[in-house]
Amino acid sequence: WDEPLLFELTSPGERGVGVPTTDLPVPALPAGLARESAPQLPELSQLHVLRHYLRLSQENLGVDLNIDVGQGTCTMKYSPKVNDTFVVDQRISELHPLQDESTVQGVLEIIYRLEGLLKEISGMDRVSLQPGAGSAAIYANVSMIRAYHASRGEAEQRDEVITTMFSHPSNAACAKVAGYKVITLMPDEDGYPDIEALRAAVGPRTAALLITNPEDTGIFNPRIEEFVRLAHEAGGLCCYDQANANGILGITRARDAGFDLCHFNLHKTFSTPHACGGPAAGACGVSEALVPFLPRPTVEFDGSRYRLEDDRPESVGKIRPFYGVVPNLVRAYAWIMSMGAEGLREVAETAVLNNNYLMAKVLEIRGVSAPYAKGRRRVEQARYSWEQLNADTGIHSEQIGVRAADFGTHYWTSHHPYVVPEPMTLEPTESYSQADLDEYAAILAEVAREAYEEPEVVRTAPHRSTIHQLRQESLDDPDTWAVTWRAYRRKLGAGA
Amino acid sequence: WDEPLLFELTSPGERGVGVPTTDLPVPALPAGLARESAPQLPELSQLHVLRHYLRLSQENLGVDLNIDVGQGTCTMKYSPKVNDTFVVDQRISELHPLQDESTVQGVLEIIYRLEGLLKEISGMDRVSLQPGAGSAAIYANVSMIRAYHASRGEAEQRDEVITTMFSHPSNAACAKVAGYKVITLMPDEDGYPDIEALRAAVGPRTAALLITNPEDTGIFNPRIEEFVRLAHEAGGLCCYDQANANGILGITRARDAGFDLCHFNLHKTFSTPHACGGPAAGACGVSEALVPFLPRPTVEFDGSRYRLEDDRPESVGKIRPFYGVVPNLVRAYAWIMSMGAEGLREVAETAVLNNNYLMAKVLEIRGVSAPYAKGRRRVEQARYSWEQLNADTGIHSEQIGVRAADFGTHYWTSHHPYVVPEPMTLEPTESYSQADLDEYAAILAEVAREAYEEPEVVRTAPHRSTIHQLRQESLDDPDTWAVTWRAYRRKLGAGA
Amino acid sequence: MAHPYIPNSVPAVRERMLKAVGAASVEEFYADIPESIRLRRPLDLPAPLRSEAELVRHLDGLLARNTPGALSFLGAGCYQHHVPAVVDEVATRSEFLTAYAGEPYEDHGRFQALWEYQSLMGELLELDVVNVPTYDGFQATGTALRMAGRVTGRRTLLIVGPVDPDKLSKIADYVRPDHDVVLVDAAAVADLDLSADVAAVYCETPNYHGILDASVPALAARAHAAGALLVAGCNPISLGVVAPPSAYGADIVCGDIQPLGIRMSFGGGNAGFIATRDDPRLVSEFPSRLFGVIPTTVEGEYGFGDVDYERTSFAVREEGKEWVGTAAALHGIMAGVYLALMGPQGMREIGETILANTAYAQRRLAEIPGVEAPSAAAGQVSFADFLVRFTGSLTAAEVNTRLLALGIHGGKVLSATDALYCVTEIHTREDIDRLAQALEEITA
Amino acid sequence: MAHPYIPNSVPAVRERMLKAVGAASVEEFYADIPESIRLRRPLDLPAPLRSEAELVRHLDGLLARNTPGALSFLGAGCYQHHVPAVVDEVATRSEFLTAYAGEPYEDHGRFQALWEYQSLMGELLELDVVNVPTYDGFQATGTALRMAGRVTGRRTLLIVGPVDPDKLSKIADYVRPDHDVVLVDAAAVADLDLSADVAAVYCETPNYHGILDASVPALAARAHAAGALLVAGCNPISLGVVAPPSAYGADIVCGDIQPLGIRMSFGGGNAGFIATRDDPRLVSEFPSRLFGVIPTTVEGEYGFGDVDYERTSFAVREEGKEWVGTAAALHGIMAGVYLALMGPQGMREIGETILANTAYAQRRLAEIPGVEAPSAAAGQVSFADFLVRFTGSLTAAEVNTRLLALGIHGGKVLSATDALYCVTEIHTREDIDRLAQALEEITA
Repeated sequence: WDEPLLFELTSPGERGVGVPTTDLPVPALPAGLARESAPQLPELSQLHVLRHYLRLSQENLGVDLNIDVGQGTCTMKYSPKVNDTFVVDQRISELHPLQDESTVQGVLEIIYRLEGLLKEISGMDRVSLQPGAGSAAIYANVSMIRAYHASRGEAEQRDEVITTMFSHPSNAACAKVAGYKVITLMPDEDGYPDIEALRAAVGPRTAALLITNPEDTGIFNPRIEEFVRLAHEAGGLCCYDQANANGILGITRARDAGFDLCHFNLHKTFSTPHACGGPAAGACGVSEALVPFLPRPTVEFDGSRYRLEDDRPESVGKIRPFYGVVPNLVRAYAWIMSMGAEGLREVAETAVLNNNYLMAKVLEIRGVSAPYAKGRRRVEQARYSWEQLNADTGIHSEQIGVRAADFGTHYWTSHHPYVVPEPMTLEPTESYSQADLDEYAAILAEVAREAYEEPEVVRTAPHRSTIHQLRQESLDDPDTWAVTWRAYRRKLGAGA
Repeated sequence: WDEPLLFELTSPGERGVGVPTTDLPVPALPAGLARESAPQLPELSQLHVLRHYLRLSQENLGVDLNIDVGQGTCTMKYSPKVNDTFVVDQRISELHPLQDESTVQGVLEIIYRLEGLLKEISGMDRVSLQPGAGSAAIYANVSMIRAYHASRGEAEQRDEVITTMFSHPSNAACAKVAGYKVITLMPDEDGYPDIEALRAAVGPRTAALLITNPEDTGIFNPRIEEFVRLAHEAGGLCCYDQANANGILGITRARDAGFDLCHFNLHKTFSTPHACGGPAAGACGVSEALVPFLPRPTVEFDGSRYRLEDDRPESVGKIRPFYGVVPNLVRAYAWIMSMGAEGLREVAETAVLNNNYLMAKVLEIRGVSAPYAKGRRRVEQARYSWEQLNADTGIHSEQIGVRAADFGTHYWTSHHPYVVPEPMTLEPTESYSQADLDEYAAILAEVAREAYEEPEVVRTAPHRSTIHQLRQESLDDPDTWAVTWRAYRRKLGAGA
Repeated sequence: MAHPYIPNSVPAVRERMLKAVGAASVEEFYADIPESIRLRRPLDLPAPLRSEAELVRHLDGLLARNTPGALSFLGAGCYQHHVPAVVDEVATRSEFLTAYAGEPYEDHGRFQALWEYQSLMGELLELDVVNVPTYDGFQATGTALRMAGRVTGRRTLLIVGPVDPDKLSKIADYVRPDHDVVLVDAAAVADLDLSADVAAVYCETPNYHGILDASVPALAARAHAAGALLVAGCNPISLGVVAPPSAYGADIVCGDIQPLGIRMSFGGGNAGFIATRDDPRLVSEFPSRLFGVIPTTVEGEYGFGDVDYERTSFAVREEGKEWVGTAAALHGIMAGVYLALMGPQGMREIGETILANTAYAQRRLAEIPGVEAPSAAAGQVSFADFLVRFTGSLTAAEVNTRLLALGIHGGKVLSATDALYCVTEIHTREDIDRLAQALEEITA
Repeated sequence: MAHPYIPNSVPAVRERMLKAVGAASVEEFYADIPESIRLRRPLDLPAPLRSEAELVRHLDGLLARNTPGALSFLGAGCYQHHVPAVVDEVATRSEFLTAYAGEPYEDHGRFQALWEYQSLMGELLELDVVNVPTYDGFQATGTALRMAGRVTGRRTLLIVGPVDPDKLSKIADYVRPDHDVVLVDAAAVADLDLSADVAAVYCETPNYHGILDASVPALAARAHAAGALLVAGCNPISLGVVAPPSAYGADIVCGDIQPLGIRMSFGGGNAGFIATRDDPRLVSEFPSRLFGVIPTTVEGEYGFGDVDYERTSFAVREEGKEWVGTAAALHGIMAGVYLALMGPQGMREIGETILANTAYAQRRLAEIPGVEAPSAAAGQVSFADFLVRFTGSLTAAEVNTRLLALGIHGGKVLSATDALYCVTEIHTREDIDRLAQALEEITA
């Protein structure tokens, strides 16, 4: 398909769904609050709306359709279909969050039990499931850090947060939003966070260390205890971004390394679907000292009834409406229950095995390397570099990725800035088979071969995608960018 | 995708789903009844099974994806998604048919109400919803005809059934299975069933007239009352195949033309999805005289409770297990309820308008004609002929159809034998828009142009399908046909 | 106001289209329908539920009067098994759900999925030929018997009981013009003189009462010696542990695939299979479509098409074998997904669990005074279904009424004393114990 | 035994792969993890539910302790509307549900669907710039206010109440380092001297109490005169009949799209929108992704990409605007499907029905002795949410308890006397009458 835009399919007078109408009188609206002309929404019959979106869906991939190992750091794993059935069930989907607690004991129990599972998995003392996603959980943790220091009268003094370059940018960005200055540690020559830089950075102004481990390079920081100790000695808190927890489930825990706070992305490690970019779900784990600051409400259990506790005077308050992205909490709960301790460890070990297997395959390809920590293993992902290939052929990593789309798959480079030149980040997780990994490596090998032997094929890709090469320039120019059809009509449309 | 065969994806040791196991002792099986070696089913993880079938689904079309007007006689209409939601509901899907009637009053009420709706739509006195599909309903009607004549002691005497060439082949075939000789009336030169042939055929051996109207050519037999009268005068029953009822809903009814029996295909006229070829659902309507012979059980209502009545001594008995394809009965009920009398008439009128509009467009294309009843309108479908194009170019109708697949659509020729040479049968129903019909006609026009100007393109099609031209020969040769992977391995597989 | 399901119901569009075809009104298209049979009044139907919200509310009100989910021991031809979510996911894909027959190119996916279903069933049955599903197991049995009749040219069909009386009703109606049906007990077959007019001996494993009858394997030799075919019914979900009928010489195997991942749906989940050896004499008697794999013009590519199409009524009308039409293709695809998920290990495990549960249930119930498990008592092994006999003061139907009050569906009542109970892999030991405790209370 | 979700858990495969990478065991891959932080015991978790059937049964047991479907008058930020089945169909497509960020080529469909969502919201809001959804309306409001702060460089945020206290809590936490929040009544704004430090005036239409406040349209002029921006919240489902805030001069419009076809899911159905004019000064302050349509090398073809990517934390870490991450994209696609289905006619009808129902409910309840509808009494028009005051002996909470016993969820309790009730298009006149009759009984 090359499906047109919805707005081009309009047929005046058609409609997609009937709506209850009423004989009751419609009150007149106050002056200035009555809409004067109907919104220019398209008009289509139901089948035509459906067909449009079904065709668009076929112009998309996803974990279920392709060998989705190329979105490193994203932990693209299988989201079991059975877990979806629980959340489309009316006993979840049709619950109002303000219903009397007696009518929602089941969902409260699921939240409570999930907290319990994540407490054990992280070793922390309490876990809040309110944040809407990973970055929201990072923000919630930073907000708790701020409240903690404020409760000790150190809010003014501690105005710096330390993070590392290979931690997710949201660690830096959330700290900034919360009012902190951000100090970013660069990797040392082995790719580990530079401990000397940390020593130089910590001090009485340190509010917290925000750190991912293993980092987005797939490298585990073996001096993590010392990092935590240094931050603690300076009076700072330590907050563990566990976005990359998939390879270490049951192997090591936030508590074991001394962290005060941590967060998980339930849509990564705990299998809830990525949904084109959310809804996701985040979980914040904290040690006893931070419990008073957790977002409100918490779910409590008195041995017979579950209830929501909103009376939390020191709480940072609400992070989002109501109690979190409940459907994803249910899915994550079901997933963990289908795994158990042994299963989680099997997940971790298989993900790590898959990653190291894929790495061995990839490193056989001409022009690619895995910078840092030469000869050492990675945990569940690896950041590669096409620097050599680029030097040899002039082809960039992004171009390799675009050409991979012609083979029905794709990959992601890395966050900016590109510390690793011409980056590519792969994370095979436990969901893909050996044959999948072989096939994926073979695709990369073929594109690399093309880059050396028929570079024009790569340079002019894609050739078998829905669309052809984009003219990106217009996206940064206010005169031509078009975020909506309205804007497009105005700026670029030939009376469309 | 060009998805491999499931059997080629096997990876020994993998499995797709966990099964409850037990500590209870497993009894030993009698000699000869224990399986000796495990079935050679493929072994795949859950994601890999899912991916396989999702990719296969993307290699398929359907009403929702393409402009599905080319499967004439099949009434490819939109099956509303909301109606699917009722049948995946556990309150339908998880009902056992032998549950106490007190626990299934809702579904019994739906069946009872649907019978009521179809009684009014057909004008008949009772309707059985047990048959699994249209042909099963034809067979049930023939069986009732046989029982009727047997009850009057005329079973031996009346051993002939009369049908027409443009009625569905199942009318002839079911009559044959029920033990009847089949007399098939050919069309007269205008394409109407030949009334003189009928006069010659009816007589004391006539058990019934089985007739479709409008026939598969889209032509309505205007002498239908006379046909019915002639059959009745000979002591035969008249049975109306209403597979093509979509264009005449609320316009004319089986009862109005004097029929004794009729049947509907709920998956055609009443919108239940075609499901790659079933499950479907059939409905048999009968006049008072035939009621005793209806399949058992019937659903009865005493003003407060619905119940199943199995005590029907003259019944032909069971046509299928239990009470019919209940999910499709629920869908059909919901569809009729969303339409009402006015809506059904709008369906009929729009389907007929769409058909005549499309016919006008198609007849503008070089090489195509609509044989019979020149200059007259069709009801909801039309059978065309590419005879002229074939004479001009040597291209057959089947080849045009294959080439149409390259444009994301398709069509069906006609049942055998091809009375209309180089046939093509189109039925746009009410579901498609004017723009859809224009696009479909444009595709046919383009392929016809190619047939005249670049015939090789058509002759070597498909070019953009999942697969390339088939080598059909092997399908009729017992040495090469392969209905299963087992057979393929044995006959053709290189040790696969 | 345009209807959401009818794009061209927009009045302006209708006018435009009428004009394009030169018609003053849609009445012109109905010119061939005589006035005498025109319905000149609106149909007398309930007012439409024009909004989806109202429709949902109406149906919800009706569905609320159904009660699924109670602990149930009903089987008898419709089985409660766990349906993996992936089966539903595939079955509800628009591309499969809303497609129809199609052609091998644009609907390649459906052809492949159905051919794979045939192949998976072929492995399970150890037979090379399996049809695209027919409506249900009743139809499959009727057709299998008619096939045997056509192959042998004989009239008598020997049905080895017990057989579901509803199935027998269907068979009797279906074969009436050409065959005489004789019902005999398995035990009686040994004594029977199989005359030269016997077309087929039909048996089931497990049979209607759930019994895996030890005398069945010997039937093939007796049938074949008399020139008859052995037509065997079986429950495909048993075949991970139970021998497929081909192993003891069955010529035609048939049954219903509802247990393989298809929901009960108040009896709407059936689909019938028929399987044979790859013998042209048998293959040419199938009425159903048989998809075959074939090469394409591109090396290594597979395509699919109809095997021996000239058999069918599509090809030669009443000269074909019985008839073929829309039947239950999607249920075939679903059973295929189910078997692909289960694999050999899953099929073995589910078979063992059901065997174990069936044995345990009989043992447990037979401990209750006034309750007997006659098959088990006779040393017979049952699969899923099993007979329960109530020798106390309550009839089997009365027992059911009291069980229902305790939230339990008892088995299908067969007589005043007997009922057919059923357990599958979804029953836990605790479920069976709960039944037993309830029966203890009731019959005490 | 291999786990169905972990293909390479097959022991033979693991061995093969270990061998291929030259590792003796997976322990080698963990060489960098010091022994001191290794967890040398199994996690203490419940035994796994290894079969899907057991998992389903376990979850079913938990879900059985939830009771949806009672007649409910709860709103207050989470709304019960009819969700068309097509929305669910699209939302559950594997291709959308299991994809992530992707790239514009192989995930073209997702980019287009989200751009179309932006466009549909743009039409509804009459604004040219709409973001890819953020988590929820609370976040959208917090960000909209911070955007105003960055544009104006000012500190004070003037919040015109009533505002949901939970939302206020979120705002307070979110803007704390950079802004002071001042809460005022709509009525009080007229008297207020808008100082030079006001970054934004924030108002809602309808507001927390459901009121369409007649004084709101005048706020823009007042804010602009003081050099502040007007940030306006709205309920997008009202916009078929209610004027979009852009019509009265709002600079930034924000809110939650849950009402547009997303199920309540115990409060899990949120997603936030932020919209502005196409003014680079505003556009450059968005933290969210903004997809733009662009040409490709093929004439007439559309592609999509990120507008002004350098704004984001993805591009420049803490130098970006706030942050961007996984948020609620699928809810955006769902809202897009909803708006495409509804069209202008559907949005007008639903707006009218809700307005009419809200008015009727207030009229009807106010007839009951001891029950008042203070907004209606004050001549104010409400949309969906409306205030109810109980002046009799029972508190609003006590009324709720008694309603629950009658199978009705009363409104959100605001105080001893006041509660916030809600009706939408799914409520029939009979539903409202049933509530009224129940309240008559209870308060009698």
